[in-house]
Amino acid sequence: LETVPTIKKLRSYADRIRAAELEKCFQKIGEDALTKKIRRAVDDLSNGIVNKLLHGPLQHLRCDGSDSRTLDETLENMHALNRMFSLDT
Amino acid sequence: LETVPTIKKLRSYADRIRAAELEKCFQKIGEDALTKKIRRAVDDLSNGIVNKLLHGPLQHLRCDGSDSRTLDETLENMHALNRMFSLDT
Amino acid sequence: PRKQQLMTNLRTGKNYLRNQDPEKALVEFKAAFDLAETLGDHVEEKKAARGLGASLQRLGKYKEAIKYHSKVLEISKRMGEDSGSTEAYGAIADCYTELGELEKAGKFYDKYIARLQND
Amino acid sequence: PRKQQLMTNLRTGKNYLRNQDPEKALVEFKAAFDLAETLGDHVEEKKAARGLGASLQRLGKYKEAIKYHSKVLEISKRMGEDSGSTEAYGAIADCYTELGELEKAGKFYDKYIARLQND
Repeated sequence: LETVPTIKKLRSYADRIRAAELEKCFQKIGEDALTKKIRRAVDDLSNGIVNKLLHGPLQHLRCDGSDSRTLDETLENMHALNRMFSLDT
Repeated sequence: LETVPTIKKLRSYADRIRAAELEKCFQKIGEDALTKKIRRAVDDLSNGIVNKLLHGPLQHLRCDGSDSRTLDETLENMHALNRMFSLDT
Repeated sequence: PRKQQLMTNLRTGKNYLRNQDPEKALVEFKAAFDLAETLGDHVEEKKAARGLGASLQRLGKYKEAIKYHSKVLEISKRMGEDSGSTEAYGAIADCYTELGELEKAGKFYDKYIARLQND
Repeated sequence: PRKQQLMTNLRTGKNYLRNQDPEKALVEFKAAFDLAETLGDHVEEKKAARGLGASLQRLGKYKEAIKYHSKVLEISKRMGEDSGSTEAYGAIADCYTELGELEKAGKFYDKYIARLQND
């Protein structure tokens, strides 16, 4: 359960990057060329990349902690993610 | 230096995801609507998201190791990344 | 014309949300939601519910936000079409985290994580 | 017409690369590279060099791959336009890693990582 806030922070960290890059991309394409279909496909792309990249780390924050090795590892993963994505600041 | 192979593996892990999602996105947009400008903007988007997401973890694999705490942490980061992205398999 | 009004509300709501004005976004999404319910338009009702959830969340009204994010899941189930469900599970979990209900948050994160590799 | 031939070679090379056929890709990119050099077209020369580097890398010819990835950096420097440089640094580092030259690889990864937050 200690890892739950880290999940939230990592999600919003990634979503900020996604939203900023998406905005830039839409501006590059330009209002006129940006059809609904393209907007949808590009939005799916951005979600697809982020979701698939986050899958591993997030999964490793949610071990059931039934044996102590798993719990220790899960906490180590959490500490590493907090460090690497500066999630504590 | 032990962390160098992990950098390579994480890069190619992310690039496989990026390439697969990009391919799907281009197919959704369709040959006809896919102008050079759109292709370029979407390609930049996919690189932007991946690069910005990887920046933190990769940076934390490249500490100079001048003091031991840093080196220990760097190795912990490496182990966590190997676990979370299944990079050893 | 009501459908057109609905689409305008959705678009305006999204713009307000993007420009960090969740209060104004909320008004637009609420109008869109009511219209979509009246028209029985489940596709747009879902978008409005998602917008309402996101706006309420930005305003710190987590319990109400959960209500609308859950609505997204409910409509998806009813329509047998689950676009937006992954994000809804994640958003509900975020809200429970904010409310300090970590146990519930964990349960919803599990559902969210299990869906991340799908499309 | 030669410019058109060059563009065709590049496009075909990319397709071969995407379809996991680096040998055929190599031929196309080499033709494109020579044409671009003849024409003095540095923009396309860079694309061809990148394609050559990627193809050689897939074929396990890491030393030659480094040569062409370095060419990308060289052209960028000459043109004062650094698109593709981040990826070139990363690719060179990958090649050195494969060659077991981890020290050199680390140096190039540092340059690569330092550029990741740029656009």
